[in-house]
Amino acid sequence: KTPVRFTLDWRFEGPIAPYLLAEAKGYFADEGLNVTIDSGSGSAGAVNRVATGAYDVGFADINAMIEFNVNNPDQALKAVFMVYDHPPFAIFAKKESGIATPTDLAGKTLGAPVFDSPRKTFSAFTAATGLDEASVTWMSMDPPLREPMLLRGQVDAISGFYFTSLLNLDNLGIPADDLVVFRYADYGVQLYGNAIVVSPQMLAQPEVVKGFLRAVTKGWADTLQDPAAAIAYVRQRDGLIDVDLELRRLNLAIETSVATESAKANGIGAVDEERLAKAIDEVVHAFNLPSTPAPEAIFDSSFLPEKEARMIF
Amino acid sequence: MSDYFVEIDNVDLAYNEDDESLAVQGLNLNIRQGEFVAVVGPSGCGKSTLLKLVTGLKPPTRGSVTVDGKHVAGTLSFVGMAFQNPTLLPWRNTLRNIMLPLEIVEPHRGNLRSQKAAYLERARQLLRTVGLGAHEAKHPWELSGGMQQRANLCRALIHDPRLLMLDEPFGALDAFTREELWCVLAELRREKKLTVVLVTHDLREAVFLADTVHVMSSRPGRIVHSRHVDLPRPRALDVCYEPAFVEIVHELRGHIERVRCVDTFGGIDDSVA
Amino acid sequence: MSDYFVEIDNVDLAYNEDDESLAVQGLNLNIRQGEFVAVVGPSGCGKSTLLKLVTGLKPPTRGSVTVDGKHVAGTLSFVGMAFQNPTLLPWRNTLRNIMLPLEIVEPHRGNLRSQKAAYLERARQLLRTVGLGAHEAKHPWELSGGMQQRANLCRALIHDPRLLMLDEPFGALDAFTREELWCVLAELRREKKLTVVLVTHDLREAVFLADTVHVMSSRPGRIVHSRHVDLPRPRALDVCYEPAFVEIVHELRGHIERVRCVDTFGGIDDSVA
Amino acid sequence: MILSRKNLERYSPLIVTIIMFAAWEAVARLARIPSYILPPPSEAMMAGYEFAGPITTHALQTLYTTLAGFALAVIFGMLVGVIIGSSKLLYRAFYPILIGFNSVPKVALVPLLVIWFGIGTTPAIITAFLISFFPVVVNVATGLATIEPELEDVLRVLGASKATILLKVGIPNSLPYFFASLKIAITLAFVGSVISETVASNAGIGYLMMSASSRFNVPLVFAGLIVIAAMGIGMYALFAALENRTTSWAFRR
Amino acid sequence: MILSRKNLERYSPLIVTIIMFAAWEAVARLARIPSYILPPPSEAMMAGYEFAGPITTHALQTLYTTLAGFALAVIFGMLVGVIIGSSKLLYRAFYPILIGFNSVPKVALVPLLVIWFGIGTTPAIITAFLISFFPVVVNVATGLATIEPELEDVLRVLGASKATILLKVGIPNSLPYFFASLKIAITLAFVGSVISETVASNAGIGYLMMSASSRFNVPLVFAGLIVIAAMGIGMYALFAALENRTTSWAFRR
Ligand SMILES: Nc1ncnc2c1ncn2[C@@H]1O[C@H](COP(=O)(O)OP(=O)(O)OP(=O)(O)O)[C@@H](O)[C@H]1O
Ligand SMILES: Nc1ncnc2c1ncn2[C@@H]1O[C@H](COP(=O)(O)OP(=O)(O)OP(=O)(O)O)[C@@H](O)[C@H]1O
Ligand SMILES: Cc1ncc(C[n+]2csc(CCO)c2C)c(N)n1
Ligand SMILES: [Mg+2]
Ligand SMILES: [Mg+2]
Repeated sequence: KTPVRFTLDWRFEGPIAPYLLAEAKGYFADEGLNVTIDSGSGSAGAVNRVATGAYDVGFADINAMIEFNVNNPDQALKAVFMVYDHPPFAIFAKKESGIATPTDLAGKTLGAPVFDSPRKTFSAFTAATGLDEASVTWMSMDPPLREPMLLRGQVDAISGFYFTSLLNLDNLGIPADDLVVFRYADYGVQLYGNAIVVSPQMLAQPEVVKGFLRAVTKGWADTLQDPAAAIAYVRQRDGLIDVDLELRRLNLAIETSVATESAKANGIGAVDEERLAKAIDEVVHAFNLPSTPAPEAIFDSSFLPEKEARMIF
Repeated sequence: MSDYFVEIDNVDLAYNEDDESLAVQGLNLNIRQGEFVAVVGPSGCGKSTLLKLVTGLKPPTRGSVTVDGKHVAGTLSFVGMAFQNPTLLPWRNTLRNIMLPLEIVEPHRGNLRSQKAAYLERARQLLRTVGLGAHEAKHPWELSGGMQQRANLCRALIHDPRLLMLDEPFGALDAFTREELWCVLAELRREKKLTVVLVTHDLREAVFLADTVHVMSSRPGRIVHSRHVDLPRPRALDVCYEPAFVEIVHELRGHIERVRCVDTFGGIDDSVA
Repeated sequence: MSDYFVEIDNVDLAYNEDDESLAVQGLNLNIRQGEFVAVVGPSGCGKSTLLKLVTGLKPPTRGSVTVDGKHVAGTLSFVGMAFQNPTLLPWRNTLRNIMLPLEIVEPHRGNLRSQKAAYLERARQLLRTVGLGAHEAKHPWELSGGMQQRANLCRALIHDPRLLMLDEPFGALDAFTREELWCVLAELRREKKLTVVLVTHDLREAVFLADTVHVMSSRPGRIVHSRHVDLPRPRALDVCYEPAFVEIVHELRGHIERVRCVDTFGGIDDSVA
Repeated sequence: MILSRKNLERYSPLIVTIIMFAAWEAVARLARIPSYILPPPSEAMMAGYEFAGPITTHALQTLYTTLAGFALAVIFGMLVGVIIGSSKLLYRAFYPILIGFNSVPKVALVPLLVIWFGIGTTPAIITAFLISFFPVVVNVATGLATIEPELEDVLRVLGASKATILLKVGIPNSLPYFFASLKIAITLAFVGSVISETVASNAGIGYLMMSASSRFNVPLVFAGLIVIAAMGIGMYALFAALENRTTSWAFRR
Repeated sequence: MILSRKNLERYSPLIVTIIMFAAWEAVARLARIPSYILPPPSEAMMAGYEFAGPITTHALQTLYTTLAGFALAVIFGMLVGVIIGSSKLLYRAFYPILIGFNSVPKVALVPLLVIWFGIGTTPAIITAFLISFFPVVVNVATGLATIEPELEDVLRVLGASKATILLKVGIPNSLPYFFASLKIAITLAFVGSVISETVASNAGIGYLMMSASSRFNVPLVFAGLIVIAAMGIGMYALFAALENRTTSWAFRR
């Protein structure tokens, strides 16, 4: 069997159930693959792990991958399967703060880690909403700090993944009703979110990649069928998780990022060439990159399973 | 109240709590204010232990020690002591080692800052007296064995103690330096009316300097013989050649020999016991 | 090749490189194989330094030291030395301190494992000889000063050294223990034909034990007088009362006194200089 | 209940621990500190009880990586300490580099380790090693550099080699400080392995804490902290016993 | 060019540093390690040069927080060390707690500090303090507990109080180990402040490294590491000078 090392972007949580499921149910094995799945410490970190050859495949933020590719053309990675068709990027504020529209953020303080994707792509959001990017102040902090900091009023707003921060805040006692949430996708931001990315070395083994994606697609199919059952595989892997919470997280992720209109129309995993080009432009602008890569250099759809197989919603 | 300055009353001392073998046992010794006492005895009999008892460095296991009418608990503050091993502090040079007691004992401690120059001069004077005038800046390890011992002696004297405890202070010195220092010590004692306890192996030294010489038995140590030395003072070095002197030395020698003979079953050949 | 075992040829030694003042200067001393040499001199004159030069602990600043026909560079391995301060290792008990040289010097080092019992018995025997038989399990700080010194002496003897260096080995002992050990040492030396260098302040000790007594000048030290002691061997302790003996002691005493007189401008009263 | 001095001494660590926990509990409850900031220890204990199974597995993993890294640190630390402590030239040459290297937070190197060794046990062991190695070096080197020359001379005069002197005088003489450094090193080894686990691992208390904190299960995070502390104390007790046996001579009083 | 022994000794740290950098450069270039894994030092230097301005500002911030935390650690470390080292009861009572506390990675506490004190300087100072305090305690305590009773007796016989004995014998006697602990502590203080800055701060080398790494600017990350190392070495040089002045007696050889 071909060994494949697969790194996640974050801990074992609800939204990664499909991969653990695929592994546990032997979908990878059926493709002749021996996949090891490790947790990650950030979607940018996942890009790095694949780039350095420590891992063959990653579940990573495509925007971070674009940035990496421009900076390191000789080790350029490729995305081969889009998972989060809408980026889960969002800005959160408390209703009581009086912030109601994105432009109300002017003059406010926002909290997020420096490597946070929503923060790094903030200029795409400002461009779409007319907010002056220079008018906000950023405070840098570790991911688990931002929600308490918002709660305690030490920052006015935070950026983060929609389904993560929303649940975290809920967990801390602020229900969604007390929050104002600006999801980037709702304001016409064209960016994509997390994708399956592979190293150049993997690209040289198309059969392996194809097999991997077939298994992933099956995993997602099962997960969409019965999210609650899928969560059991996460629980199996990490006994510490709170099943109800992760199920909510998974459902939120599916609702807002995976089962989008375009995904339903084109099948899971695919991208729209035109939108991708726009998304790349947004990234280049947001990250102030020296060159604009071609969409083909970013996403390779030749490994995707047949469309019928991907119509799983 | 008795008229003794130091009273050791039937004292036992065990170094190890659990250990039953005593270092000294049934020790009785009285010292008058201003008296010069010498203690002699075989090696390991408890002479240094006696000094530690008097100064309060070691509390007695049984019995009581009284100094200046007060029961000794903890240490006193009017004592000058020259330990058997010259325990100079390695991070201080000779002069600063000598100055140490001045930094601790009142009233010097309080005056040290304001009268620094006077105290320094006093320390230097003392160093000169013992022949270390040129070595004040040396660290202890740069001194020869005899020089360390002399520095050690100075440290015991610098703060004008009322009670002076000397544990073989001249052991590492040549005969002449030694005799010179005998005279220095005798003079100092006369001047300041010091009470002195001197531990020594040199019987001539003991007789020359002391008013009373006590002979200790071998371990467990106790006083087995006390000899008053009634030679007139001040004594010149020539006294050592007088018949009366020689006779006392001879008498003491005999006592020690007897102590050691008993000892043949417990001392030098104690493995037999 | 000369027939001297130890040759010190016009040696100077400065302890501090930058310091011009020498500890010994123009030192010349020759010792025959099997000779018993005593070195006497005022405190701080460089006697201990002399021993360090011979054993290679200190390289001479100028001049050369030859032992057994070989130039001394680094230390030798057939030397037994009793340092002036009994530097026993605090983490070893007395017996294990005594055993130390056996763990280092060949051939004992190689045999130690296989003949452990024999070596232990030998160490215990030696301890008994000096009266420490009952104290083998004590740590150094549990020994009295004189006991430490005796242990120190044992450590210098245990490995049958060909050259024995003793730096005031009996200074802290009472007269009887001391005289007993004189006899032990003299006997041992006769038996094993040792070459011995003894530093001492006790002229009677020097004359009783040595074939030759060397008198050192005060610092910077050099040999100013050498006296052959022609008393017949073996010598009994009674010899100390013979006129010939007393006369030699007296003569040496005179030499030291003279050395120290010169010294009045650089020694005891060196502050005047 | 009146404690004898001896019993007081024996139970004092327990008493202090209990007092500390009680104070923590009181502060957390009385000041109504929300449990996502500082949970009272009772909550942490309950979280620990609830997840006792996974905690045990993770704790064993951490203990394993820590001890492996620590063992390496002791061996290499002694080696380097001996080398540096016995030559003035090498001391001068390598000390600054070592200091420089140790000022660098080892977390920054974990990603590198992951690239070379993959996620999991090896980076944790290496991080624990890297972080705990320096205190051993420093104390061993200081212990050797401050041997009294008089003690050394005792061996030199017997013709002992440098290695022998080291073995017979250097090591015993610096033993109390060697043990002191072990106490520092073991705590750092725990810190190292846990940190590495938070960055790159699927197992270990570090992973547990990270995972718990990303879900705001702060009581579980603190349960993890308490478990690490307990393991640290356990290791200390081991050394303390060893120390008592080997260096009582230095603490005679 | 032949160096005299003295010059060799003087320049040895420089030589070793240069050799190390050269080796690193050679390995990175010859093995063609991509610069996003391990950039050659030349690239790191260039990145450092390019961003010299911001690096200086951030470095000064880190230096400030580190030194503040370190100063606190030395003061409190000595205090606690003295207390623990001079009483057997307190030693037994508090040592385990201290060990437990120090086995805990301080990063885990930074979020707490940030919530209490806000983002910025204070948490960094406190973290630096917490992490570097323990080695000082351990070495001071060991130094005091291993004083030779003979030296102590010299003062006791003069009627000196416990405090005086401490001042005149305890402290000087443990000075070499106190300095050894300072060397460990300063490196840890740097680690502490940098770690705190990576968790939550808008300034300092920790922030700079975090921000550089999020932009895949690995050479700049390494430039940051080199700057920290250099600051650590600078502080060491300071102590070494101080040590030379005050404890040369212990290193006589
Ligand atoms: N390590 C050292 N560093 C510097 N000077 C030293 C050192 N050791 C000894 N000296 C000096 O060298 C001189 C000779 O010292 P040495 O120990 O040889 O004297 P000694 O004859 O043995 O005296 P004593 O009879 O007092 O033991 C002394 O003046 C001493 O100050
Ligand atoms: N700290 C200690 N712990 C245990 N035993 C000790 C200690 N100090 C001394 N002893 C024992 O107590 C006895 C008396 O010792 P002390 O030092 O008083 O003898 P001393 O008369 O001074 O002998 P010396 O003339 O050899 O100095 C000795 O047998 C010694 O072994
Ligand atoms: C770089 C980066 N790393 C981690 C997170 C936090 N995070 C929380 S949940 C989640 C995805 C889970 O499927 C991620 C990535 C982030 N926002 N950005
Ligand atoms: Mg004694
Ligand atoms: Mg000498």
